[in-house]
Amino acid sequence: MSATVTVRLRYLARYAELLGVESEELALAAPTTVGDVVTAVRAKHPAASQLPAKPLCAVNFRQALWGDPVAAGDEVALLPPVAGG
Amino acid sequence: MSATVTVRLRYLARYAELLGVESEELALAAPTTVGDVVTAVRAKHPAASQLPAKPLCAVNFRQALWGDPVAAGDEVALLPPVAGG
Amino acid sequence: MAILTESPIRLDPLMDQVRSPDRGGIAIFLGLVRDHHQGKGVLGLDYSAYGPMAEAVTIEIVTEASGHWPQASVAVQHRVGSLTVGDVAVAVVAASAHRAEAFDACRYVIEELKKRVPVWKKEMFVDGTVEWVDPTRSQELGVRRGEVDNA
Amino acid sequence: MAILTESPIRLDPLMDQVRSPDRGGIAIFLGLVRDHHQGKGVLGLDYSAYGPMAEAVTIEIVTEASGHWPQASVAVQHRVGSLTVGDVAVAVVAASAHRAEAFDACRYVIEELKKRVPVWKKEMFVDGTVEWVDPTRSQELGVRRGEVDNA
Repeated sequence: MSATVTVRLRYLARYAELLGVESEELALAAPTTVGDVVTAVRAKHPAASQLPAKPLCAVNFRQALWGDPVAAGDEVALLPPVAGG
Repeated sequence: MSATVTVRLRYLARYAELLGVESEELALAAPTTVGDVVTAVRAKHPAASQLPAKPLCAVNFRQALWGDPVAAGDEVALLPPVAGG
Repeated sequence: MAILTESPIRLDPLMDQVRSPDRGGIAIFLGLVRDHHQGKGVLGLDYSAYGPMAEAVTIEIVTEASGHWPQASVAVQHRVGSLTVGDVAVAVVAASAHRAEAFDACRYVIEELKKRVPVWKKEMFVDGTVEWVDPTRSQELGVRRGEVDNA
Repeated sequence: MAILTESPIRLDPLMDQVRSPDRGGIAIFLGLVRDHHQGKGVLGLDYSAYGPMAEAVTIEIVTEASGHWPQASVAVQHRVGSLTVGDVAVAVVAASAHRAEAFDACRYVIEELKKRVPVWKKEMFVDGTVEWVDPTRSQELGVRRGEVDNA
Protein backbone atom coordinates (compact mmCIF):
# COMPACT_ATOMS: atom_id res chain seq x y z
CA MET A 1 0.00 0.00 0.00
CA SER A 2 1.39 3.40 -1.05
CA ALA A 3 2.00 6.39 1.24
CA THR A 4 -0.28 9.42 1.00
CA VAL A 5 0.54 13.11 1.24
CA THR A 6 -1.92 15.60 2.67
CA VAL A 7 -1.82 19.04 1.11
CA ARG A 8 -3.72 22.21 1.85
CA LEU A 9 -5.67 23.64 -1.08
CA ARG A 10 -6.41 27.35 -1.48
CA TYR A 11 -8.94 28.54 -4.03
CA LEU A 12 -8.72 32.24 -4.70
CA ALA A 13 -11.20 34.90 -5.82
CA ARG A 14 -13.45 33.60 -8.62
CA TYR A 15 -12.30 30.02 -8.11
CA ALA A 16 -13.41 30.09 -4.46
CA GLU A 17 -16.84 31.22 -5.60
CA LEU A 18 -16.93 28.60 -8.33
CA LEU A 19 -16.08 25.71 -6.00
CA GLY A 20 -17.94 27.12 -3.01
CA VAL A 21 -14.92 26.69 -0.75
CA GLU A 22 -11.83 28.78 0.01
CA SER A 23 -9.60 26.20 1.61
CA GLU A 24 -9.55 22.46 2.25
CA GLU A 25 -7.20 19.52 2.74
CA LEU A 26 -6.77 16.72 0.25
CA ALA A 27 -4.90 13.42 0.63
CA LEU A 28 -3.15 12.11 -2.48
CA ALA A 29 -1.01 9.10 -3.27
CA ALA A 30 2.71 9.89 -3.03
CA PRO A 31 4.60 11.03 -5.00
CA THR A 32 2.39 13.80 -6.31
CA THR A 33 2.68 16.88 -8.55
CA VAL A 34 0.80 20.12 -9.13
CA GLY A 35 -0.96 18.44 -12.05
CA ASP A 36 -2.01 15.49 -9.86
CA VAL A 37 -3.41 17.85 -7.25
CA VAL A 38 -5.52 19.69 -9.83
CA THR A 39 -6.77 16.35 -11.16
CA ALA A 40 -7.85 15.44 -7.63
CA VAL A 41 -9.64 18.79 -7.29
CA ARG A 42 -11.56 18.05 -10.50
CA ALA A 43 -12.51 14.61 -9.20
CA LYS A 44 -13.88 16.07 -5.99
CA HIS A 45 -15.66 19.19 -7.33
CA PRO A 46 -17.92 18.89 -10.37
CA ALA A 47 -17.82 22.70 -10.78
CA ALA A 48 -14.06 22.42 -11.34
CA SER A 49 -14.85 21.47 -14.94
CA GLN A 50 -15.19 25.23 -15.47
CA LEU A 51 -11.55 25.81 -14.50
CA PRO A 52 -9.11 26.34 -17.37
CA ALA A 53 -7.24 23.25 -18.58
CA LYS A 54 -4.17 24.28 -16.63
CA PRO A 55 -4.99 26.95 -14.07
CA LEU A 56 -2.24 29.12 -12.65
CA CYS A 57 -0.96 27.42 -9.49
CA ALA A 58 1.33 28.27 -6.60
CA VAL A 59 3.05 25.97 -4.14
CA ASN A 60 3.91 27.57 -0.82
CA PHE A 61 3.23 31.05 -2.23
CA ARG A 62 5.49 30.66 -5.27
CA GLN A 63 4.21 30.19 -8.77
CA ALA A 64 4.57 26.53 -9.78
CA LEU A 65 4.72 24.54 -12.99
CA TRP A 66 2.43 21.64 -13.81
CA GLY A 67 5.02 18.97 -13.11
CA ASP A 68 6.45 20.46 -9.92
CA PRO A 69 6.44 18.04 -6.97
CA VAL A 70 4.14 18.62 -4.02
CA ALA A 71 5.08 17.36 -0.55
CA ALA A 72 3.06 16.70 2.58
CA GLY A 73 2.03 19.95 4.27
CA ASP A 74 2.49 22.09 1.17
CA GLU A 75 -0.06 24.78 0.39
CA VAL A 76 -1.24 24.52 -3.21
CA ALA A 77 -3.18 27.52 -4.50
CA LEU A 78 -5.29 27.79 -7.65
CA LEU A 79 -5.17 31.36 -8.90
CA PRO A 80 -7.37 33.08 -11.48
CA PRO A 81 -5.51 35.41 -13.87
CA VAL A 82 -4.32 38.27 -11.68
CA ALA A 83 -6.02 41.66 -11.96
CA GLY A 84 -4.51 43.97 -9.38
CA GLY A 85 -3.63 47.63 -9.55
CA MET B 1 16.94 113.04 -36.65
CA SER B 2 15.92 109.37 -36.14
CA ALA B 3 13.15 108.16 -33.80
CA THR B 4 14.07 106.31 -30.63
CA VAL B 5 12.39 103.36 -28.94
CA THR B 6 12.43 102.97 -25.20
CA VAL B 7 12.52 99.39 -23.95
CA ARG B 8 12.46 97.86 -20.48
CA LEU B 9 15.45 95.66 -19.69
CA ARG B 10 15.23 92.77 -17.22
CA TYR B 11 18.38 91.07 -15.97
CA LEU B 12 17.72 87.76 -14.27
CA ALA B 13 19.47 85.76 -11.57
CA ARG B 14 23.25 85.78 -12.07
CA TYR B 15 23.07 88.54 -14.68
CA ALA B 16 21.30 90.87 -12.23
CA GLU B 17 24.12 90.29 -9.76
CA LEU B 18 26.75 90.78 -12.47
CA LEU B 19 25.34 94.12 -13.66
CA GLY B 20 24.18 95.27 -10.22
CA VAL B 21 20.69 96.05 -11.49
CA GLU B 22 17.52 94.01 -12.04
CA SER B 23 15.62 96.31 -14.31
CA GLU B 24 16.10 99.53 -16.22
CA GLU B 25 14.93 101.45 -19.28
CA LEU B 26 17.10 102.06 -22.34
CA ALA B 27 16.42 104.28 -25.34
CA LEU B 28 17.71 103.06 -28.70
CA ALA B 29 17.59 104.34 -32.27
CA ALA B 30 14.69 102.82 -34.22
CA PRO B 31 14.45 100.27 -35.72
CA THR B 32 16.11 98.00 -33.23
CA THR B 33 16.62 94.28 -32.65
CA VAL B 34 17.45 91.97 -29.76
CA GLY B 35 21.11 92.10 -30.87
CA ASP B 36 21.08 95.90 -30.86
CA VAL B 37 19.63 95.96 -27.35
CA VAL B 38 22.35 93.66 -26.03
CA THR B 39 24.99 95.82 -27.72
CA ALA B 40 23.54 98.85 -25.91
CA VAL B 41 23.65 96.95 -22.60
CA ARG B 42 27.33 96.22 -23.20
CA ALA B 43 28.02 99.89 -23.94
CA LYS B 44 26.36 100.98 -20.70
CA HIS B 45 27.68 98.28 -18.31
CA PRO B 46 31.39 97.41 -18.33
CA ALA B 47 30.58 94.19 -16.39
CA ALA B 48 28.48 93.05 -19.35
CA SER B 49 31.74 91.95 -20.98
CA GLN B 50 31.33 88.83 -18.83
CA LEU B 51 28.04 87.92 -20.53
CA PRO B 52 28.22 85.21 -23.18
CA ALA B 53 28.56 86.40 -26.78
CA LYS B 54 24.88 85.84 -27.39
CA PRO B 55 23.00 85.48 -24.13
CA LEU B 56 19.58 83.86 -24.09
CA CYS B 57 16.99 86.62 -24.52
CA ALA B 58 13.23 86.97 -24.26
CA VAL B 59 10.98 89.70 -25.64
CA ASN B 60 7.69 90.10 -23.81
CA PHE B 61 8.19 86.79 -21.98
CA ARG B 62 8.85 84.75 -25.10
CA GLN B 63 12.24 83.46 -26.09
CA ALA B 64 13.65 85.60 -28.90
CA LEU B 65 16.26 85.27 -31.62
CA TRP B 66 19.15 87.65 -32.10
CA GLY B 67 17.61 89.38 -35.11
CA ASP B 68 14.07 89.67 -33.76
CA PRO B 69 12.68 93.22 -33.82
CA VAL B 70 12.08 95.13 -30.59
CA ALA B 71 9.40 97.82 -30.37
CA ALA B 72 8.79 100.68 -27.95
CA GLY B 73 7.49 99.42 -24.62
CA ASP B 74 8.75 95.88 -25.10
CA GLU B 75 10.31 94.06 -22.17
CA VAL B 76 13.64 92.53 -23.15
CA ALA B 77 15.07 90.01 -20.68
CA LEU B 78 18.59 88.59 -20.52
CA LEU B 79 18.42 85.07 -19.11
CA PRO B 80 21.22 82.87 -17.79
CA PRO B 81 20.96 79.20 -18.79
CA VAL B 82 17.89 77.92 -16.95
CA ALA B 83 18.36 75.61 -13.97
CA GLY B 84 14.96 74.87 -12.47
CA GLY B 85 13.51 71.71 -11.04
CA MET C 1 4.81 48.64 6.56
CA ALA C 2 2.48 45.93 5.21
CA ILE C 3 2.11 45.88 1.45
CA LEU C 4 -1.60 45.02 1.64
CA THR C 5 -3.86 47.34 3.56
CA GLU C 6 -7.58 47.54 4.25
CA SER C 7 -7.29 51.23 5.16
CA PRO C 8 -7.06 54.09 2.67
CA ILE C 9 -3.56 54.41 1.24
CA ARG C 10 -1.67 57.42 2.55
CA LEU C 11 1.15 58.82 0.47
CA ASP C 12 3.17 60.52 3.19
CA PRO C 13 4.24 57.38 5.08
CA LEU C 14 5.23 55.75 1.78
CA MET C 15 7.28 58.79 0.82
CA ASP C 16 8.95 58.84 4.21
CA GLN C 17 9.99 55.24 3.62
CA VAL C 18 12.05 56.13 0.53
CA ARG C 19 13.12 59.75 0.83
CA SER C 20 16.61 60.61 1.98
CA PRO C 21 18.83 63.68 1.68
CA ASP C 22 20.77 62.22 -1.25
CA ARG C 23 17.68 61.41 -3.31
CA GLY C 24 16.58 64.33 -5.48
CA GLY C 25 13.72 62.71 -7.38
CA ILE C 26 10.57 60.89 -6.34
CA ALA C 27 8.32 59.29 -8.96
CA ILE C 28 4.91 58.12 -7.82
CA PHE C 29 2.17 56.13 -9.47
CA LEU C 30 -1.34 55.95 -8.07
CA GLY C 31 -3.91 53.59 -9.50
CA LEU C 32 -7.46 54.79 -8.83
CA VAL C 33 -10.82 53.13 -9.24
CA ARG C 34 -12.32 54.40 -12.48
CA ASP C 35 -16.01 55.00 -13.14
CA HIS C 36 -16.05 52.81 -16.24
CA HIS C 37 -14.59 49.56 -17.55
CA GLN C 38 -15.05 48.18 -21.03
CA GLY C 39 -17.91 50.53 -21.72
CA LYS C 40 -19.86 49.87 -18.52
CA GLY C 41 -20.37 52.27 -15.61
CA VAL C 42 -18.61 51.15 -12.42
CA LEU C 43 -19.90 51.82 -8.90
CA GLY C 44 -17.08 50.22 -6.98
CA LEU C 45 -14.70 47.30 -6.66
CA ASP C 46 -13.95 44.56 -4.19
CA TYR C 47 -10.26 43.76 -4.09
CA SER C 48 -9.03 40.50 -2.70
CA ALA C 49 -5.52 39.08 -2.52
CA TYR C 50 -3.68 35.89 -1.77
CA GLY C 51 -1.96 37.65 1.09
CA PRO C 52 1.33 35.83 1.74
CA MET C 53 2.03 35.37 -1.96
CA ALA C 54 1.10 38.97 -2.79
CA GLU C 55 3.60 40.17 -0.18
CA ALA C 56 6.30 37.78 -1.43
CA VAL C 57 5.85 38.62 -5.12
CA THR C 58 5.82 42.35 -4.41
CA ILE C 59 9.06 42.07 -2.44
CA GLU C 60 10.52 40.06 -5.32
CA ILE C 61 9.56 42.79 -7.82
CA VAL C 62 10.97 45.56 -5.61
CA THR C 63 14.18 43.55 -5.26
CA GLU C 64 14.41 43.21 -9.04
CA ALA C 65 13.99 46.98 -9.33
CA SER C 66 16.82 47.50 -6.83
CA GLY C 67 18.97 45.25 -9.02
CA HIS C 68 18.21 47.25 -12.18
CA TRP C 69 18.40 50.68 -10.51
CA PRO C 70 20.67 50.32 -7.47
CA GLN C 71 20.28 53.96 -6.46
CA ALA C 72 16.50 53.73 -6.32
CA SER C 73 14.41 52.90 -3.28
CA VAL C 74 10.81 51.77 -3.82
CA ALA C 75 7.77 51.52 -1.54
CA VAL C 76 4.50 49.86 -2.55
CA GLN C 77 1.06 49.53 -1.06
CA HIS C 78 -2.04 47.80 -2.43
CA ARG C 79 -5.49 48.26 -0.98
CA VAL C 80 -7.83 45.32 -0.40
CA GLY C 81 -11.52 45.34 0.48
CA SER C 82 -14.34 47.51 -0.87
CA LEU C 83 -13.36 50.57 -2.86
CA THR C 84 -15.44 53.21 -4.57
CA VAL C 85 -14.75 55.33 -7.63
CA GLY C 86 -11.76 57.63 -7.04
CA ASP C 87 -10.22 55.54 -4.27
CA VAL C 88 -6.51 54.76 -4.54
CA ALA C 89 -6.11 51.02 -5.16
CA VAL C 90 -2.33 50.93 -5.48
CA ALA C 91 0.59 53.28 -4.85
CA VAL C 92 4.19 52.89 -6.01
CA VAL C 93 6.72 55.44 -4.73
CA ALA C 94 10.29 55.40 -6.08
CA ALA C 95 13.02 57.77 -4.91
CA SER C 96 16.46 58.10 -6.40
CA ALA C 97 19.34 60.51 -6.74
CA HIS C 98 18.14 61.45 -10.23
CA ARG C 99 14.78 61.44 -11.91
CA ALA C 100 15.45 58.90 -14.67
CA GLU C 101 15.99 56.01 -12.24
CA ALA C 102 13.04 57.12 -10.11
CA PHE C 103 10.72 57.07 -13.14
CA ASP C 104 12.09 53.81 -14.53
CA ALA C 105 11.94 51.98 -11.20
CA CYS C 106 8.40 53.24 -10.52
CA ARG C 107 7.20 52.18 -13.96
CA TYR C 108 8.85 48.77 -13.73
CA VAL C 109 7.27 48.00 -10.39
CA ILE C 110 3.71 48.94 -11.39
CA GLU C 111 3.95 47.04 -14.70
CA GLU C 112 5.26 43.87 -13.03
CA LEU C 113 2.85 44.22 -10.12
CA LYS C 114 -0.11 44.24 -12.47
CA LYS C 115 1.20 41.16 -14.25
CA ARG C 116 2.35 39.10 -11.29
CA VAL C 117 0.91 40.02 -7.90
CA PRO C 118 -2.04 37.77 -6.93
CA VAL C 119 -4.73 40.39 -6.44
CA TRP C 120 -8.20 40.23 -7.97
CA LYS C 121 -11.07 42.60 -8.34
CA LYS C 122 -14.77 42.11 -8.59
CA GLU C 123 -16.55 44.94 -10.28
CA MET C 124 -19.94 46.28 -9.22
CA PHE C 125 -21.51 47.93 -12.24
CA VAL C 126 -24.07 50.70 -12.34
CA ASP C 127 -26.48 48.32 -14.10
CA GLY C 128 -26.47 46.03 -11.05
CA THR C 129 -24.24 43.34 -12.51
CA VAL C 130 -21.15 42.06 -10.74
CA GLU C 131 -18.12 40.60 -12.50
CA TRP C 132 -14.65 39.35 -11.71
CA VAL C 133 -12.15 41.26 -13.84
CA ASP C 134 -10.23 38.88 -16.08
CA PRO C 135 -7.49 40.62 -18.07
CA THR C 136 -6.98 37.51 -20.19
CA ARG C 137 -10.47 37.86 -21.60
CA SER C 138 -9.90 41.42 -22.79
CA GLN C 139 -8.41 41.91 -26.21
CA GLU C 140 -4.64 42.27 -26.55
CA LEU C 141 -3.81 42.04 -22.90
CA GLY C 142 -0.48 40.36 -23.07
CA VAL C 143 0.95 36.90 -22.73
CA ARG C 144 -0.43 35.78 -19.38
CA ARG C 145 -3.33 33.46 -20.27
CA GLY C 146 -3.97 31.92 -16.89
CA GLU C 147 -2.02 28.84 -17.93
CA VAL C 148 0.76 27.36 -15.86
CA ASP C 149 2.80 26.57 -18.94
CA ASN C 150 2.85 30.13 -20.19
CA ALA C 151 3.43 31.79 -16.87
CA MET D 1 -3.51 77.90 -8.92
CA ALA D 2 -0.28 79.86 -9.49
CA ILE D 3 2.55 77.83 -10.98
CA LEU D 4 5.17 79.60 -8.88
CA THR D 5 4.79 79.53 -5.12
CA GLU D 6 6.80 80.79 -2.16
CA SER D 7 5.00 78.37 0.17
CA PRO D 8 5.78 74.67 0.54
CA ILE D 9 4.29 72.66 -2.31
CA ARG D 10 1.29 70.56 -1.26
CA LEU D 11 0.42 67.54 -3.33
CA ASP D 12 -3.27 67.25 -2.47
CA PRO D 13 -4.45 70.46 -4.15
CA LEU D 14 -2.43 69.56 -7.27
CA MET D 15 -3.99 66.10 -7.36
CA ASP D 16 -7.45 67.57 -6.91
CA GLN D 17 -6.79 69.72 -9.97
CA VAL D 18 -6.32 66.71 -12.25
CA ARG D 19 -8.23 63.80 -10.77
CA SER D 20 -11.63 62.87 -12.12
CA PRO D 21 -13.78 59.71 -12.01
CA ASP D 22 -12.70 58.63 -15.50
CA ARG D 23 -8.96 58.92 -14.80
CA GLY D 24 -7.53 55.73 -13.34
CA GLY D 25 -3.86 56.63 -13.20
CA ILE D 26 -1.91 59.48 -11.63
CA ALA D 27 1.83 59.81 -12.21
CA ILE D 28 3.69 62.29 -10.04
CA PHE D 29 7.21 63.62 -10.07
CA LEU D 30 8.69 65.51 -7.15
CA GLY D 31 12.06 67.22 -7.42
CA LEU D 32 13.69 67.62 -4.01
CA VAL D 33 16.71 69.59 -2.87
CA ARG D 34 19.60 67.14 -2.59
CA ASP D 35 22.40 67.31 -0.04
CA HIS D 36 25.14 67.24 -2.66
CA HIS D 37 25.90 68.61 -6.12
CA GLN D 38 28.96 67.79 -8.19
CA GLY D 39 30.73 66.35 -5.20
CA LYS D 40 30.08 69.25 -2.82
CA GLY D 41 27.81 69.20 0.22
CA VAL D 42 24.74 71.43 -0.15
CA LEU D 43 23.04 73.29 2.70
CA GLY D 44 20.22 74.86 0.74
CA LEU D 45 19.17 76.65 -2.42
CA ASP D 46 17.69 79.99 -3.38
CA TYR D 47 15.32 79.63 -6.31
CA SER D 48 14.40 82.63 -8.41
CA ALA D 49 12.26 82.87 -11.50
CA TYR D 50 11.33 85.26 -14.26
CA GLY D 51 7.74 85.07 -13.12
CA PRO D 52 5.53 85.95 -16.10
CA MET D 53 7.71 84.01 -18.53
CA ALA D 54 7.95 80.99 -16.20
CA GLU D 55 4.16 80.88 -16.02
CA ALA D 56 3.81 81.29 -19.80
CA VAL D 57 6.40 78.64 -20.69
CA THR D 58 4.96 76.17 -18.20
CA ILE D 59 1.47 76.64 -19.66
CA GLU D 60 2.99 76.15 -23.12
CA ILE D 61 4.61 72.86 -22.04
CA VAL D 62 1.41 71.61 -20.40
CA THR D 63 -0.49 72.49 -23.58
CA GLU D 64 2.04 70.53 -25.63
CA ALA D 65 1.52 67.55 -23.33
CA SER D 66 -2.25 67.83 -23.82
CA GLY D 67 -1.63 67.73 -27.55
CA HIS D 68 0.51 64.60 -27.33
CA TRP D 69 -1.69 62.84 -24.72
CA PRO D 70 -5.20 64.26 -25.12
CA GLN D 71 -6.60 62.13 -22.27
CA ALA D 72 -4.05 63.41 -19.79
CA SER D 73 -4.47 66.37 -17.45
CA VAL D 74 -1.35 67.90 -15.90
CA ALA D 75 -0.76 70.23 -12.95
CA VAL D 76 2.59 71.81 -12.13
CA GLN D 77 4.00 73.85 -9.31
CA HIS D 78 7.51 75.24 -8.81
CA ARG D 79 8.74 76.64 -5.55
CA VAL D 80 10.72 79.89 -5.38
CA GLY D 81 12.65 81.39 -2.47
CA SER D 82 14.90 79.70 0.09
CA LEU D 83 14.77 75.92 0.28
CA THR D 84 16.67 73.47 2.44
CA VAL D 85 17.69 69.88 1.80
CA GLY D 86 14.64 67.64 1.37
CA ASP D 87 12.26 70.43 0.37
CA VAL D 88 10.13 69.86 -2.72
CA ALA D 89 11.28 72.27 -5.44
CA VAL D 90 8.96 71.14 -8.20
CA ALA D 91 5.91 68.91 -8.54
CA VAL D 92 4.35 67.56 -11.74
CA VAL D 93 1.08 65.64 -11.42
CA ALA D 94 -0.43 63.94 -14.47
CA ALA D 95 -3.72 62.05 -14.45
CA SER D 96 -5.14 60.01 -17.28
CA ALA D 97 -7.52 57.18 -18.01
CA HIS D 98 -4.59 54.76 -18.22
CA ARG D 99 -1.15 54.72 -16.69
CA ALA D 100 0.95 54.91 -19.87
CA GLU D 101 -0.29 58.38 -20.80
CA ALA D 102 -0.02 59.55 -17.19
CA PHE D 103 3.64 58.47 -17.00
CA ASP D 104 4.52 59.82 -20.44
CA ALA D 105 2.85 63.19 -19.88
CA CYS D 106 4.48 63.55 -16.45
CA ARG D 107 7.90 62.72 -17.80
CA TYR D 108 7.54 65.03 -20.79
CA VAL D 109 6.54 67.99 -18.64
CA ILE D 110 9.40 67.64 -16.13
CA GLU D 111 12.00 67.15 -18.88
CA GLU D 112 10.80 70.19 -20.83
CA LEU D 113 10.38 72.25 -17.69
CA LYS D 114 14.00 71.68 -16.73
CA LYS D 115 15.14 72.71 -20.21
CA ARG D 116 12.88 75.69 -20.82
CA VAL D 117 11.30 77.30 -17.77
CA PRO D 118 13.23 80.39 -16.62
CA VAL D 119 14.04 79.40 -13.07
CA TRP D 120 17.48 79.59 -11.50
CA LYS D 121 19.07 78.34 -8.35
CA LYS D 122 21.90 79.57 -6.23
CA GLU D 123 23.51 76.89 -4.15
CA MET D 124 24.75 77.41 -0.61
CA PHE D 125 27.44 74.80 0.03
CA VAL D 126 28.50 73.30 3.33
CA ASP D 127 31.99 74.80 2.80
CA GLY D 128 30.50 78.32 2.87
CA THR D 129 30.71 78.95 -0.87
CA VAL D 130 27.73 80.12 -2.91
CA GLU D 131 27.26 79.41 -6.60
CA TRP D 132 24.66 79.88 -9.34
CA VAL D 133 23.92 76.52 -10.89
CA ASP D 134 24.79 76.56 -14.58
CA PRO D 135 23.82 73.33 -16.35
CA THR D 136 25.76 74.40 -19.45
CA ARG D 137 29.01 74.28 -17.49
CA SER D 138 28.47 70.71 -16.32
CA GLN D 139 29.68 67.95 -18.59
CA GLU D 140 27.26 66.40 -21.08
CA LEU D 141 24.26 68.44 -20.14
CA GLY D 142 22.66 68.76 -23.50
CA VAL D 143 22.39 71.26 -26.29
CA ARG D 144 21.34 74.44 -24.52
CA ARG D 145 24.52 76.52 -24.30
CA GLY D 146 23.05 79.85 -23.25
CA GLU D 147 23.22 81.08 -26.82
CA VAL D 148 20.26 82.55 -28.61
CA ASP D 149 21.25 80.85 -31.85
CA ASN D 150 21.18 77.37 -30.38
CA ALA D 151 18.09 77.86 -28.28
